Amino acid sequence: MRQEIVPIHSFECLTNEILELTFTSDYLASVAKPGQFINIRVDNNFPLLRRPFSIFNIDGNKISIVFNVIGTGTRVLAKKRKGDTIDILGPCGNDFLTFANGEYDTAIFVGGGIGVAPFPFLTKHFPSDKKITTYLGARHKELIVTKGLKNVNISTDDGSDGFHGTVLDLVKDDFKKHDYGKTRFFICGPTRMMKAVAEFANNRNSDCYASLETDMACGIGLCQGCNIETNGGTKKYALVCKEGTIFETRTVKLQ
Amino acid sequence: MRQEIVPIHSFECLTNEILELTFTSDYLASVAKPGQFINIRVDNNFPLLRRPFSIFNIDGNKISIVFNVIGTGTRVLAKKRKGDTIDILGPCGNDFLTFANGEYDTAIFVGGGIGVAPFPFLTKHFPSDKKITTYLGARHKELIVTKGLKNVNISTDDGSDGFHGTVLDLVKDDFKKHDYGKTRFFICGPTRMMKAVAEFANNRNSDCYASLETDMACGIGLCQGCNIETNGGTKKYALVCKEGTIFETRTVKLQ
Amino acid sequence: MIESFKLKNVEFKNRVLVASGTFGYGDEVSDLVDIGKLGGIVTKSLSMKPRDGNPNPRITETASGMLNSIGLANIGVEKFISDKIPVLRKHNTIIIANIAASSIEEYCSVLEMLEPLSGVHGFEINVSCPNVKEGGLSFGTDVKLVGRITKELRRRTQKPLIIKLTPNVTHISEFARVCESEGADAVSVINTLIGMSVNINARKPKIATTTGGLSGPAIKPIALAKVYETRNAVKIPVIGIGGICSWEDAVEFFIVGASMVQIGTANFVNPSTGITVAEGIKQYCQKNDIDDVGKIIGTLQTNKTISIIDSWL
Amino acid sequence: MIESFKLKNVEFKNRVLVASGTFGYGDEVSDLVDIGKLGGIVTKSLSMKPRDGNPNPRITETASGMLNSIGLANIGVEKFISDKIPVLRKHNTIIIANIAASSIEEYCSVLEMLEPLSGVHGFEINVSCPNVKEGGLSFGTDVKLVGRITKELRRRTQKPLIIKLTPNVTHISEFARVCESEGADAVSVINTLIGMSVNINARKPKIATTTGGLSGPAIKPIALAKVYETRNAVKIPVIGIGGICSWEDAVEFFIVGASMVQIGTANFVNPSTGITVAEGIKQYCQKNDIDDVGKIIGTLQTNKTISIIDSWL
Ligand SMILES: Cc1cc2nc3c(=O)[nH]c(=O)nc-3n(C[C@H](O)[C@H](O)[C@H](O)COP(=O)(O)OP(=O)(O)OC[C@H]3O[C@@H](n4cnc5c(N)ncnc54)[C@H](O)[C@@H]3O)c2cc1C
Ligand SMILES: Cc1cc2nc3c(=O)[nH]c(=O)nc-3n(C[C@H](O)[C@H](O)[C@H](O)COP(=O)(O)OP(=O)(O)OC[C@H]3O[C@@H](n4cnc5c(N)ncnc54)[C@H](O)[C@@H]3O)c2cc1C
Ligand SMILES: Cc1cc2nc3c(=O)[nH]c(=O)nc-3n(C[C@H](O)[C@H](O)[C@H](O)COP(=O)(O)O)c2cc1C
Ligand SMILES: Cc1cc2nc3c(=O)[nH]c(=O)nc-3n(C[C@H](O)[C@H](O)[C@H](O)COP(=O)(O)O)c2cc1C
Ligand code: FES
Ligand code: FES
Repeated sequence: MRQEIVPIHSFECLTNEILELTFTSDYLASVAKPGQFINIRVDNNFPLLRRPFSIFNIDGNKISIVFNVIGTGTRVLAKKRKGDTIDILGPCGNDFLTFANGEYDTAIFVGGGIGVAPFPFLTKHFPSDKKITTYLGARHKELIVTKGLKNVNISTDDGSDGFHGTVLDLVKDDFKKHDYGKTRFFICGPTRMMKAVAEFANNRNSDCYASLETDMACGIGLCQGCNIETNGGTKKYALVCKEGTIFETRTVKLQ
Repeated sequence: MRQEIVPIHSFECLTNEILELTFTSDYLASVAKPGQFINIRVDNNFPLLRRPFSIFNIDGNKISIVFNVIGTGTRVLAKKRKGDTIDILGPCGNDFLTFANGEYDTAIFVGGGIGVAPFPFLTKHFPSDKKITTYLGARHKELIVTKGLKNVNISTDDGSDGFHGTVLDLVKDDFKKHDYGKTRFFICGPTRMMKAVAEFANNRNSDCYASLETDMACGIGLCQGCNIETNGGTKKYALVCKEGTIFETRTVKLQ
Repeated sequence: MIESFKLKNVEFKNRVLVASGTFGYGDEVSDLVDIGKLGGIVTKSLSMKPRDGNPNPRITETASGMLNSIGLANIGVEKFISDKIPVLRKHNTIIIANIAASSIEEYCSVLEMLEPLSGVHGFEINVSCPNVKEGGLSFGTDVKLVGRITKELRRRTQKPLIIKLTPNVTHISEFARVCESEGADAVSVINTLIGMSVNINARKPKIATTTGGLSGPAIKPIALAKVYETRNAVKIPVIGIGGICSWEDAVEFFIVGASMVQIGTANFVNPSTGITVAEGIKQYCQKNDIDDVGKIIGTLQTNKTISIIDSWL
Repeated sequence: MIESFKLKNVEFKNRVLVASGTFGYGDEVSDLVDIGKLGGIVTKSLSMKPRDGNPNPRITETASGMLNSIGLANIGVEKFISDKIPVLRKHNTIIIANIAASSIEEYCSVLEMLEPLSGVHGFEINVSCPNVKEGGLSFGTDVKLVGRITKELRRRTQKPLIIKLTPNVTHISEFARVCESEGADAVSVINTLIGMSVNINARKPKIATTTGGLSGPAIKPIALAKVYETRNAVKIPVIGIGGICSWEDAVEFFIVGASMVQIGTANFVNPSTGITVAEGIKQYCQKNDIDDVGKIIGTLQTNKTISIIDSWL
């Protein structure tokens, strides 16, 4: 893990609402794993705290993240230009690949909204002996990003793209039509969506690995601010930034 | 006086250190007078308070200011681009032209560092029956801006441009060589320089009008934070933002 | 949609006022701000005699805040009556005269001069002033003195009497309680926090008086906690003040229990903040089918399963 | 150039420590930060039994600051001794154990367990904890209890004893005085300020415990004023804490009278802040021909012509 000041290589609009920001870092490119995140200081003074972003892709020494503008930090980030620098700290958190091996046929990726972020990088490095099916859900079509994904099924709340409904409805619908064999779920998105999808997966006796999101002050285990209640472990709480962000959903209380 | 969100029309580097920012405002262009200032909210959140800048020039509906990066606010301002908007409040303060008429032959303009800012606009509108001689002093040559000025004499602390020494030394030197007849001084710059020049002027029985600088929270008379001690008026203090920024130097305590 | 709020016999058209010392006497910015849209104006603190105020520098910026030590520079109550009240009368809004003093007698005298005037609708008492008899210690940190001030002023006015509390105390609720029991109609929470800032090159304080009052967004979390503590201690209305810049900020104060809010430092940045806040609150209520802003007040849902003893920081 | 500072029998290689609760036990970031360059590490508060801490959410950002209510989640003193001290010993820096407790007896027992260990060089006592016997009121707001805690702990340790004061009181200097007279070697000023923040959509507090502790640049002006007040009241060293992000911030604290400083929230943003601050101070001194950082301490030049009675805000 390192703190680095890195130059922005490019900015691209993936949709009208989603931006892909690419920067250069030899170090990060050489060590980061799918599912890990980086913590960005978007500006010198304001906001105070870093903002966590999943690694969306790594290509050579180019690392990219995707985001949409929802508040102060992402607004500042969206104003950066090619050639500006950003202050990053990472890679943080555990990675999806640790949970990729095992006895199952199809890996089911479910991304809700900007929760799609870790999946392209994961797709790229996923064990090639597994099939992958991807489900994306979002409020509307401008929040749908399919770049770098395989076998994508789309749902939107307003029906502007793909299936009209929630991503869980889409999954259920699709599972009726196809036989994916033994499955394992890898999910990321709003907690409510993850809770619902995890229940579905666990009910089918599939393991479900979720990348969780909480407010974070440090992202590296210093502040103990990112706790989540565990399900009957030895400790009452786990730290999302350090012990996660990826947890098997039966081990934590999603709420 | 109005608060407006205005578009940035252009950015120009006048020297390696001094930027000219031009924006568009029909209203301001129609009412602002030389010596007045505008108060800029450089960003939505940080820094909290507006930053005051003298009007450097008005051309049609284009208004410009000049500045160098010295801290948080000017750093943010320097990152703006053509097409971005800024939030301005103005025009604020009194104007130099109120003090331009009278019985004297030559108007002596003295600008210290970025204190040159109000003089181009003042030069443009100065009563044509007066002669103008301008003196600029700065630490080094990258802080010297002559755009829009008349009969300019330059001094720098390090000798990198013009006379090697303070601007007061330059004035004294030049006054020995020329006869400017009856003079009136119009000055702007660091307080210490203004104090010295004002003494010189007042000793010659010249009126001296100085545009003062203090920290300001509001710039419009609400906070009472910008006080300066007066010289035996009915009130102990005057508000620089509202009763000034321009004062005859005998009426206030420069320190 | 009901925006108004009634305090004693005075009706405020909405719940957003501008705070003392941050809006002059309402006549500085009448070209910038449509003052008739404000719930009310709290005047700069008025003392018996005019006050020049403190030497410069009087203000300095801090992270998301500012320090000030204006020294209650004001024109004095007589000049206020002769020069400002005629102007203030023209504004279609409520005028609350804020009073500062260095003795209980002075508080009483200033209030007595203003009480008969119809241009003054109520009083806010700034108790963050040095008590000359006690060598300059602030009235506002002595619960007995705050009680006595309230009692003496209450006897002298039929108009709304609001005591403005200082946050620089251990338990602000004790102060609110004594104000309530001595007959105050409301308390304003909070005045500025004591702070300082240093010019490291000169090794001098950045404001002439060494310490000053901290205000602005930086103090909003503290102000919210103080309003919440006060609201849980008294039944009289609490007026929330501290770092409010937007309608969202104001709604936070309403939710924790403020009945009205005041805008201070934000006026320096956007003089029309009071109006945009009032309009934002109205729109928020309309969108959420809330027919009276009052229905938001004190609606905070706390986690009842956490006891005080468990809630270590 | 002398950077070091001696407190009782312990020599800190420089005057910059990392604050309790913001640097774990020093083992989280040893790959990111060269810990040997820090003046010292103050550990997360330790209690007798391990503590799970509070439910989530525990933190939220505010303007130039943050609120936290971690609930003193910690591994307990026994596990600290068995698991952490061996690791901490390897760092070439001073280790100050911070102790939290809900009774005076618990403070004493934790300290007694740590006193014999050479891996612990001194103690900082967190008195911002709820006193279970008094229904959860904080020890830190009761001057008698702070005195008793100091007295009891002083009898039990030969090592530096630092009491960490809460700013949530009217006169912090009263607390510093009692610490001094009961034998404390230093006081740390300040812990967090009580604050809150509201999610207006859910109408819920943004942290589970409703109120939490405010820290970060927002509180720096308040912390400076508290350090200044404390320094003028006692002769024992004051350790300045609150919003320090840069060496310039640290120098402000030195000038108002802090003998050492601690870095808290800034560690979350830049884990190596402590080191950049220490290096910045060194360079500042070298540039200005100051041969001992100690020569900056308490050098504030105030405006003596302004009396307290005149210094109204
Ligand atoms: C491990 C991790 C990985 C992440 N990866 C990504 C990513 O790849 N791309 C991306 O766009 N975002 C990602 N996020 C979320 C991202 O960090 C937040 O969107 C960002 O911090 C918001 O910052 P802001 O300053 O713009 O918003 P703020 O100003 O902090 O918040 C603005 C508003 O949005 C609300 N808000 C804040 N965060 C969220 C949230 N997560 N969901 C819903 N509402 C919220 C706030 O309550 C507030 O009302 C990730 C978060 C975590 C913890
Ligand atoms: C009426 C008026 C008109 C002005 N016109 C102009 C103008 O046309 N062009 C221009 O560039 N500036 C002008 N200024 C000064 C300008 O407002 C300040 O430079 C600006 O506020 C600095 O903001 P900042 O956030 O970049 O610096 P800050 O972060 O606020 O300060 C950075 C550092 O610089 C120091 N500093 C701040 N202000 C000054 C100062 N004025 N002189 C010396 N040191 C200072 C601070 O103490 C601090 O150490 C004017 C000021 C006034 C009052
Ligand atoms: C420059 C300035 C002057 C002030 N003057 C007064 C005053 O005269 N009387 C008073 O009761 N409060 C005064 N205050 C305090 C404000 O009314 C308000 O309580 C405080 O600033 C907190 O609110 P804010 O964070 O919105 O500014 C003043 C505040 C500032 C910033
Ligand atoms: C997340 C967090 C946890 C903290 N935990 C402790 C603690 O366990 N014990 C303690 O004495 N102080 C604790 N503090 C207070 C800090 O040590 C420090 O006094 C305070 O944050 C002010 O400094 P800062 O503004 O630099 O953060 C904590 C602060 C934060 C932000
Ligand atoms: S975010 Fe600080 S410990 Fe996880
Ligand atoms: S800057 Fe506020 S009154 Fe002058």
